[in-house]
Amino acid sequence: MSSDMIMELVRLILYLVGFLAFALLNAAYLTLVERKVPSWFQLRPGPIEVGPWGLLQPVADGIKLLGKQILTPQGADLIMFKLAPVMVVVPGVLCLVTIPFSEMIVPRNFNLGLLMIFAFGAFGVFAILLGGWASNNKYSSIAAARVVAQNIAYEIPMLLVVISLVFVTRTFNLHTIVEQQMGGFWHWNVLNLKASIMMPIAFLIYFICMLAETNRAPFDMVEAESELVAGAFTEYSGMGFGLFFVAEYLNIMVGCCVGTILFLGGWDCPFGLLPGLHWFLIKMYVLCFAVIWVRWSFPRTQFYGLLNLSWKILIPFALVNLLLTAFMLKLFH
Amino acid sequence: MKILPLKSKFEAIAVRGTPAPVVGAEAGAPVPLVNETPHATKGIDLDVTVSAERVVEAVKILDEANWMLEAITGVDWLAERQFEVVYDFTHVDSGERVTVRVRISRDKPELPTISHIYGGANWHERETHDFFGIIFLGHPQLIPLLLPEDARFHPLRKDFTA
Amino acid sequence: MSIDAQSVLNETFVLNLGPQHPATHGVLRIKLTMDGEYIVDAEPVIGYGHRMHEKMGENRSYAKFLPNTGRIDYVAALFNGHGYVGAVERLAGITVPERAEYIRVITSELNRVASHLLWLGAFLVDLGGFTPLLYCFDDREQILDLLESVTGARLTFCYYRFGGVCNDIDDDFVAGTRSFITRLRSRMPMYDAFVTKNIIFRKRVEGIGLISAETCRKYGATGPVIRGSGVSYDVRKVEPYSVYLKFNFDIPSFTECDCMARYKVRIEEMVQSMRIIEQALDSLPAGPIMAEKVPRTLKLAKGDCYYNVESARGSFGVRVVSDGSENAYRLKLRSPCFSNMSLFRECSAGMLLPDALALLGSFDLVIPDIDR
Amino acid sequence: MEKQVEVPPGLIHFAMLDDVLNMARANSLWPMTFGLACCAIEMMATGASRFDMARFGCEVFRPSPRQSDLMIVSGTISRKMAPAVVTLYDQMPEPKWVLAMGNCAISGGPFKFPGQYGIVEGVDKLIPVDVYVPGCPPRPEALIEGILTLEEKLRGKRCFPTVEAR
Repeated sequence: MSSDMIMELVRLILYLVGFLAFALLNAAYLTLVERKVPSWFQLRPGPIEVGPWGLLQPVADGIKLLGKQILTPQGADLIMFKLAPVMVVVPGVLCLVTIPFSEMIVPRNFNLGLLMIFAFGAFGVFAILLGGWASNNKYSSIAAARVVAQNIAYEIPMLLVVISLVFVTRTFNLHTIVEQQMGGFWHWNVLNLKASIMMPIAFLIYFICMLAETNRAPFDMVEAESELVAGAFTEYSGMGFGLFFVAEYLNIMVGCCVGTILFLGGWDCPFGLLPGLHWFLIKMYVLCFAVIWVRWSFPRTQFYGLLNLSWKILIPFALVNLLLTAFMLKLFH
Repeated sequence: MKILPLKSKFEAIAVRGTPAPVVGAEAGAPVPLVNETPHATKGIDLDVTVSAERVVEAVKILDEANWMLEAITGVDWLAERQFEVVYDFTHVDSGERVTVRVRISRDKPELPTISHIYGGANWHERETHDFFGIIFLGHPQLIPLLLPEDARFHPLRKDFTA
Repeated sequence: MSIDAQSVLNETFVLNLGPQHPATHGVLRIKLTMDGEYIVDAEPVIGYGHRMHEKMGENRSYAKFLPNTGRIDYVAALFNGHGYVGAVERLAGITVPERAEYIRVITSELNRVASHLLWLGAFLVDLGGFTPLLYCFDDREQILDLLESVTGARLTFCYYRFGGVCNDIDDDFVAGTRSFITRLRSRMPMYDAFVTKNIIFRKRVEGIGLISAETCRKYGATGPVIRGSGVSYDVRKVEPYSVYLKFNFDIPSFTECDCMARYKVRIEEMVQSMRIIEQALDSLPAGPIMAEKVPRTLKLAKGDCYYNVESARGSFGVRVVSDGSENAYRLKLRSPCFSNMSLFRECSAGMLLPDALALLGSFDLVIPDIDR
Repeated sequence: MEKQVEVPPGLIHFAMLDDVLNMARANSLWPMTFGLACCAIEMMATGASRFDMARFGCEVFRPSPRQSDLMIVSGTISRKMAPAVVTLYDQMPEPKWVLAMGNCAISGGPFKFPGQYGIVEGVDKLIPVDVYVPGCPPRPEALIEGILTLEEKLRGKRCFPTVEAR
């Protein structure tokens, strides 16, 4: 075995451990943020008693969920029922593999990174569909059907926006995409008006679609608490539910990472100074905060309103954006 | 005044048929069947007593004059071996109230339903059936409403013991 | 074997909503027959909160039933007390001193505001927005503080007595009420911006859950439901009780007949209630708070009477039938929620499930008030 | 009278693990969204801004019994509702706890009278109860105290000061 291969193996293991830990810790602490941030909006302290500032709250939740009995409802499809929570977490973790957190910290830098993220991102829906269907519960089945319709509807404008962006960047490599945007916020794709004057709108469409794709309020059809009890997760107990919970926050993280990379210049500093990991994290967490902010400010959309938004507003705008980008590229470059 | 035009119509149907005697009345004394009562002390403007077979007719008069159904309830007059069924109507414009009373025998507690005239009577009649066991003939779904599905008792009867 | 396409398309299934379901505000159960997400038939099954109030009214003396009134419609408990006390007073011929009537009006209207605030929060939770609930509770707590200082309870008030009220209000209460009104007035624009102007909220409620005035009449629906259908029926105006005749206030009604209309009615009612409270505080007369010579154990004359009040949910009526003994012979509680709920089956047919839940939320249901 | 069965002490002890598990459980009691009557409103008030159950990590009201640890029986249990309450309890995964909130859930409260036909006189006739919180309805402070008492039961010691200690 050559030393190169050993180095590669060590690197792999380090990244594997490091990123799994990072991803899961992030997901766990996003749940705390999800409880702390609204408590500030809502004139209350939020979790403060469990550890300093409630910092041990996710730990307590996690250990508790691990210690819960796992119930399988009568008539459930056993294999699918147990498989679904695993299936929903794995794509989330896998997506993180290609994400460049800074110039140096990239677990796997390869050419089709963006494609891979969307390929795996679409995978999570199957898990929810399977979980909802396998639960043998009417609420779960309804929620699962809704989620599929919703994800199909929002995948399209999202991909249209991303394709228009790929026109500009001419690559699927996330590392390269960020490098093209270096040198201050006026180089970022969100303000890349030279490529398409609709870029800010494209970013907005991306953000809305991301909310819908990750099943976040106001598009949280998957859990629709006041309508469908707990939606597709109604029958899941203990860590089965915990994994769905973790996956939700993992997906948010992936979505925010991709948004940061595609539109907000990745690890680039807005003023062209000291680029690095910290800028990436700041941008990502600001986006995460926005996601949580939206959730606690809006009621849930009606299911048909949600589809109308996608098919009648977002997709036409995304198409116009695509055509405009193509047209302008042809014209100016 | 929305009750004035009603009064003569009620009088026309109240004298037909034979309403059961009213509690508190002296035996043999004539009981006015259509009574104007002071709102301030009774809360009721017109107190009508009709017989069981005339109740649908009486309710139709009110329906045509756009009165609103407020409640239907029963009273168990154990001493007289009678049930009294009380229909309360009010008018949204004037706030007046008409009460239609029907007396039926406790041994054969049956009277026709009005749920086909007033949709809201459906639940009120079911509730009255729950509490008193009064059977509303022609009711589409006379099953327990407030009591458990398998309840076979009628708690507001005065001879009820748990 | 051929598949009958029509029968596949018309396949319905039964969805059991409740008795424990987040949208039903308690223990309501609705048996839904669904065609996909469309409701074919919605049969409410009630009685899960039946607490035998009418039986208890017959079993115990008039005064001993008073605490029960706080537990019929516990969100707007004072109205039940007002209705019951009013009915007994009417039958017994007790005249209530003016100050007591004013205090009754002030406290009831405060309770109405508290009830509508709770509804506003709960309605938004039905629609999936959680934060307004906490703002509403924040305001509601201020009212509860005020009411607690005079009634001694936070929720299930038992404050009215035959012939008056049990505690006099003091200057602190008056000052506190005034400052609360100022506070709520200043917060109304926030609710407006946060809820009324919220585009998702508007999409969820506008044109949803249409109820015609005729349906309201047939089913006896009152309160904000009938006022949202364009009929300005309010017991305080058409059948004035207590001292409501002395105050200047409007009855809001909207002709859109949808959930938005009922929402606007309640918001406007809060404003009107604040107007009434201010007028009552301004003209609060001095004097006793209890009628003289009300016996400890009431024995009413034979006969019956009806008394109704405008509760936060509609017309709450009490029929007392007396046979001359210490207990009521029959006590009928006409609850507004019962009648409002009974039209759900007719109105929800053909609706989508989330819309039907918006309609359900717009009724402002309190389940033990339906079941009594 | 039921026979007292003596439980033999376990052969292997996982004391540390048990402690950690119980500590986690005590600090993450997720109640079920399950309101029965008046007390449910006070339960909502406990979760709202002024009292804020979230401080102790127990504000995550789960609508599905499968994901909840704590059943707050908040109100009168009518005989019609009783089977549903038992079903809900059975649907909750172990370990689970029950908090009887209010007099109705404790004993039938004000609705208990000779000849009553409609209510179950106390939820402990149906399911085992861990903590009783009296009151009609109990104030939010009382409910929080009930939850802290449950935490005390779980951990074997009290972590928050009591009123007397102050």
